[in-house]
Amino acid sequence: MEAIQESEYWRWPETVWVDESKNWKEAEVISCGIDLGSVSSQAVIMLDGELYAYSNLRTGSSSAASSEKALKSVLEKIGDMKMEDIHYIVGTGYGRVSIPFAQKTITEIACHGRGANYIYGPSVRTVLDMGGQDLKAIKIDNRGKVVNFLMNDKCAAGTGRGIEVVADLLSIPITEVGELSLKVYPDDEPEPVSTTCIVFGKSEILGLIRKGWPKERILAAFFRSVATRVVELLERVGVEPDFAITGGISKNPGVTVRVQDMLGIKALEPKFDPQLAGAVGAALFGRALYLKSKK
Amino acid sequence: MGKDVEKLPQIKQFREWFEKRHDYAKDWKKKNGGRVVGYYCTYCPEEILYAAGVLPVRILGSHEPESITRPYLHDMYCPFCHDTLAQGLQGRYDYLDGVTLAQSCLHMRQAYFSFADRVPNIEWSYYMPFPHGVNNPYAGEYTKAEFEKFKASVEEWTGTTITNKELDEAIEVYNKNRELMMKVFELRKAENPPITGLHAMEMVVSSQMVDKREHNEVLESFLEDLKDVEPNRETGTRLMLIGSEDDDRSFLEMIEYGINYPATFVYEENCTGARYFWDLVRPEEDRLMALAKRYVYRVPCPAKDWAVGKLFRRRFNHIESVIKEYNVQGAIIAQMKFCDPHELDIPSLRKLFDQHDVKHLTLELDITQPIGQFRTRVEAFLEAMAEEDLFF
Amino acid sequence: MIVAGIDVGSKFTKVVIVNDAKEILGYSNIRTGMDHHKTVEEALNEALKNANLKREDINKFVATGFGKISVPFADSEITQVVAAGKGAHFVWPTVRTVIEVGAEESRAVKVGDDGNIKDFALADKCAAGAGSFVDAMVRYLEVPLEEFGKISLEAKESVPMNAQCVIFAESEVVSLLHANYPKPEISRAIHDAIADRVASIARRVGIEDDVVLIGGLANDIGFVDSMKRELGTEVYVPDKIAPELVPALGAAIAEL
Amino acid sequence: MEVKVRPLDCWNDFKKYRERYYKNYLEAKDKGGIRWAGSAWAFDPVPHGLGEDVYSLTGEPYGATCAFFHDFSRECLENIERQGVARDLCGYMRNYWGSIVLDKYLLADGSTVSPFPKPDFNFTIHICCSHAKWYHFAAELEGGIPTYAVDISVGPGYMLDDKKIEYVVRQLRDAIPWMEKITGREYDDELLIKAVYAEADAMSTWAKICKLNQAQPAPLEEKSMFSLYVLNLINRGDPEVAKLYHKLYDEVESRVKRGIGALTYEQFRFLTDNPPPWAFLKVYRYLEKEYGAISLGAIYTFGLAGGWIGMDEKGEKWIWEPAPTPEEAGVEITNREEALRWTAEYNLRYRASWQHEYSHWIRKQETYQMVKDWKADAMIMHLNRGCELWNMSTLEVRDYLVKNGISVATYEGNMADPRDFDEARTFNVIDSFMQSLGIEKIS
Ligand SMILES: Nc1ncnc2c1ncn2[C@@H]1O[C@H](COP(=O)(O)OP(=O)(O)O)[C@@H](O)[C@H]1O
Ligand SMILES: Nc1ncnc2c1ncn2[C@@H]1O[C@H](COP(=O)(O)OP(=O)(O)O)[C@@H](O)[C@H]1O
Ligand code: SF4
Ligand code: SF4
Ligand code: SF4
Repeated sequence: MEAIQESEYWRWPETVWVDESKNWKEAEVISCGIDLGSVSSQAVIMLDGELYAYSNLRTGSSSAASSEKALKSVLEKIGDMKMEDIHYIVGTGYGRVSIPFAQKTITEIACHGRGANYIYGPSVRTVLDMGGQDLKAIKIDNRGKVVNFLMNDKCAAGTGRGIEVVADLLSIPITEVGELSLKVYPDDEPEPVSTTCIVFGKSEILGLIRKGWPKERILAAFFRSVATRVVELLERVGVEPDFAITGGISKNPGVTVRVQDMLGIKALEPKFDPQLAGAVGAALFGRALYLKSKK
Repeated sequence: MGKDVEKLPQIKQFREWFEKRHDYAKDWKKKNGGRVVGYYCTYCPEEILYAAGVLPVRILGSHEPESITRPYLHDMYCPFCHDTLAQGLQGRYDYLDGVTLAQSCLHMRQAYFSFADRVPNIEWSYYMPFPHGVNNPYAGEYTKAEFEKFKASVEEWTGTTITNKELDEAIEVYNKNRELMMKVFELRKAENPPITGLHAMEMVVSSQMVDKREHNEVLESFLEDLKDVEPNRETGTRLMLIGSEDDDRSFLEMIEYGINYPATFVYEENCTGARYFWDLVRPEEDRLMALAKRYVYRVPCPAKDWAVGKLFRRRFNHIESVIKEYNVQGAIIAQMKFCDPHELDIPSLRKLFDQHDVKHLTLELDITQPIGQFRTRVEAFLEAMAEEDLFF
Repeated sequence: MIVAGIDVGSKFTKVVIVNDAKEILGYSNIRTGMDHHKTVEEALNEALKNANLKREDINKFVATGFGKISVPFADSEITQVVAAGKGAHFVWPTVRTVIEVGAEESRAVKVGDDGNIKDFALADKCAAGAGSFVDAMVRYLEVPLEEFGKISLEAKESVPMNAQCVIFAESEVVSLLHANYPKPEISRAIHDAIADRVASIARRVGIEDDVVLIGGLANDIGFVDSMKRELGTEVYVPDKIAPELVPALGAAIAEL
Repeated sequence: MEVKVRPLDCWNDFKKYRERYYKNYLEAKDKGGIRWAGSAWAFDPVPHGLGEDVYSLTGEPYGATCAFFHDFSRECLENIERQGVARDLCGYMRNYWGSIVLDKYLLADGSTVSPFPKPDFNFTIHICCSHAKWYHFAAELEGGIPTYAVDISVGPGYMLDDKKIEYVVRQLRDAIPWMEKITGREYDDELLIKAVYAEADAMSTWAKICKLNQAQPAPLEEKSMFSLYVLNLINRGDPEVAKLYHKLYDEVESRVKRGIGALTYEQFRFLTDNPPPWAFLKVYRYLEKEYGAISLGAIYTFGLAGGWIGMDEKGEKWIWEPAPTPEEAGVEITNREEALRWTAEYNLRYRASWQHEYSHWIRKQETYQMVKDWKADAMIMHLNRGCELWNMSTLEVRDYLVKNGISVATYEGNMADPRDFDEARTFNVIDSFMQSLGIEKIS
């Protein structure tokens, strides 16, 4: 029997970007943050605490290689910067301990807090980070320092991976599932899938497919239950405005719209890709660490 | 030059007992020709067994993944119970002659019954009703009556008569053990405690595995040697561990030795820590009544700690005093997945910590620990209490 | 009489056509699409082509599998449990314990000498372990599916995984990767974890020889190896027919 | 075999009683009455001594009612989980707390009112790991309601002795002045005695009704029993409840005599064990309609509301015979002491559902004997994540039954958390089970 070719609906687009208007050679401190997540890896270069360039790639099977690839792609995009030109590199994310060239590692919780403060401004108090396998509700002060946080632990449901599984199951690209689910929102929203467990939920979704439900309704039911879980976590730390969302799922309106409506709070608009928050925070810490070492 | 605690022979001894618990019990049997009884739950009146020349050993898990318990124990029962039963089913406890349980949570009961039925060679098994209402004035008498029956059953099984003298001796040995361990704990109040939580855990768990007389000897010299110990690690954040059974070395090791930020446990308020040995037997003419009172009025397990008449939890008072005396800065609530008794206290416990300005982190334990996930949480937890200088 | 057994699985739809003499005339196996009716038609046509038959030649259609209601023309329906039991007993008459591991589900069926079902157990939730877990892992490890089983046999040690939940198991795999464990070791860890969960279902009905493994994952030699170790007994995979076709075959012969 | 069927005449009486019960609790204060809350297992006759206008709210039936109206239940569960309450805790308890936090009270018809009526006191027992702590936490949520829990963990009935009974009686004795103090009322021993008689009457009569279901065809199916057994869980100290059970007994007895069954076509008789998934009673309907399969009852419906002899003195065999009432036992209750002692002993000894958590051996015998006595073809077990007590030993029992030649199917679910139930999977289990036993669909 020949192998069956599978489309990969879970794949989301990779990007590498540089701010052409800036000249890195004029910068006093060049810092770099690398966020090696379970699903994605980002490398961010900052010049004196301002975003200059980044890469956002999928994490491969080797963490060292993935972090190198992330850094290499951003340096290539810049063109003439070398690794030695960077003053300080901070690693964060799930694979932070295996980034060979990081001078220090800091948890993604601290980095997302700090990053959100940069991306959304000092008024942010509550950060929701929705990533590949973790869901975090983080409370920060006006400097972006973590005051309190909670992470999902009982269940991996409602995470990026869970959404990828469902995208695959329904054969819809991950970048479209959110929008599609909003077709029936809010007036024709079906009951949430009864369980938040992705393993169990999967069989429920299969059941809905079999019953002939249209995809948008299935997605709506699924995202509704994801949103419920997210809100539960948020309310447990206590949501205080201003409220911001970071991480990959922030690009998924199927979740973000529902979460905001359920909370009755609007999330702040990001200045740029919130999936970068962790790496941005790491780079900012890198700058601080560099300056501290100079003192 | 002070001594390095890691190099103390007593630390090595505790660790060896901890790791080779089954070998110890088998050797003990060979040497003494006596019987070994496994017990579930810290409410078992070990003194009665000990007085009859029996070696009581605590039944604990091994923290290896398994699936052999699934035909007998439902998935929603706590991982500790699955783990202990798995040990039995895999033959690791085949040397036990008996097994007993002082009535405790439902999970443990089910594990106990399956263990007693399915582990070969067990000739004596005893389920001892024990009050859940330990905050109730009549619990002592009821317990005493149950201890009498327990004693009679042990006597019948071993063919001995347990005299008051033997009981007194057993009580003395056990009290001594408690006293010595409390003294060790006392030292942890210091600004730089001489031992870590890992050491403490190995000390307390090993005391549940070996003959207390032997353990006492080691404890005595340990206390002597500890005087000269010079702490050579940064104490960092002073942590308290709260929870049920937790004897997973990798977990404590990760927190105390494996994180970017220094931290040390100064107290373990759990079933394999202080809750096991805290509080002494106060001698009185009626020996069994004296024992009953110790077990009933010791710091209670959450399964038994609830209101009678007015609202209070005795355990919470104890936790409050630990916070003050040990200068606790952070608490790690390490709770077994599906453990109802503990889960039922957690929302109120969190409030208690907030009131005392103690930061807290809740982790859910399983048979084996997802150390990577835990590390991130613990690191972020400690990070939030430190790193002020990165924000300017 | 010619009977077609149609097994609409969550990932693959299989058709097996047999005659009175219980000979297999043809079969097919295609990916289950979103439109189940269409998938069924396609699978059936392919099997007919394979058997060199026309639709009119089929006297009876028997549906099974999670999507069995999507076969509107079926003359009868049987459950996956019975299909697995009957099919396995036919291809392996000395079987007593049938373990089926498909893409999303696993089940264990105990059969008597006569092939009758004596007991069965289905995977409970929070204990899921099946083919799609492998599919996801293959993606992380960046090795082809066929390779994935083979490399598992090269592992020198077993790394235990705390594998209650598939998603968390995934993140454990990711951390193993990040800790630079070699792929054979990780592959074996994954196979052991699935085997552990599947075995826990099988143990509910009691393991009795012969144990026969069917369903798509039975193609994975790494998994078969792990199952043998986990159960401590020989585990057979049918040789007459691809293991994932056994339930469709069981459905067909159930009506003969 | 086709049989005659007809609806139960006294069905409406039970329904009305239940509706009134929830209303009475709500409106108690308007009439100057007293409200208390606690487990369905609490010693219900004791608060009866405070007067005739004392109204209770028992938590488990209330939790089940919430679960039955699953939208409300979902709201409760989500709200309480946001407070940091773990999702695997007792399902009834989470619904109950959720209802407090939402400040909404559910009535028997599914309508809700605000605010949630707070009790004057909580009075409960402790047997599983949750009961006392349930009300302890509820009291905290409600801002400090006085709470009293009676520890009943004295072991199985056949091993009772005076010391154990005395332990429970002493706690009950103390409860009375405690209640007097809180309510400012004087306690009336006559009312207590009346309630104690009523309790034994109601529980023993329910057991007699259950026994009638041994008949073929069975006069009752379990789904209707759910509405009948519940009166013993909400207010068994009320003599009216016993009266209703006598009426029901007469009707069921006459059905048996006339060969009237609950199903038109009784092809398959089975038993269940745990509380059902209340939001999905369609499991039972499916079995009836598709397979002519009738659930004759469960150690749950029988054992929770009934007084039974239970384990024999040696602890070897379970006896499914109704427990004696004071009259049958030739006992006369004349004062507080005798009344407390009777109710303590009756419950500890004869309440079937208080026996099997002390050993899976007891539960194995209990279940096995039930299959035999009620002539059941099989067991369908609910692996109920909602209640750790009722789920205790289930898998050991399954193992035992299968080894003894009884067919068993299991499905996963939760009595009171609709999110833990997978419909498709459950129906698949049922179909597989029936097919493996060779039971054809009717239709
Ligand atoms: N363009 C996109 N549109 C929708 N979802 C996306 C997109 N990019 C990423 N995601 C979601 O974000 C998840 C990854 O989040 P991320 O924060 O990068 O994870 P981690 O940091 O844990 O690796 C993916 O699993 C996917 O669900
Ligand atoms: N050669 C192979 N090696 C490893 N796994 C395989 C192989 N072939 C199929 N599988 C696994 O089998 C699963 C499909 O099994 P199948 O029984 O056809 O599923 P279902 O009937 O549930 O749709 C896939 O998820 C895949 O992981
Ligand atoms: S962890 Fe909890 S549920 Fe488990 S045995 Fe201990 S008290 Fe019981
Ligand atoms: S198996 Fe399901 S319920 Fe269990 S942790 Fe995983 S996603 Fe959650
Ligand atoms: S867990 Fe079960 S026995 Fe315990 S309070 Fe809940 S319903 Fe009652």
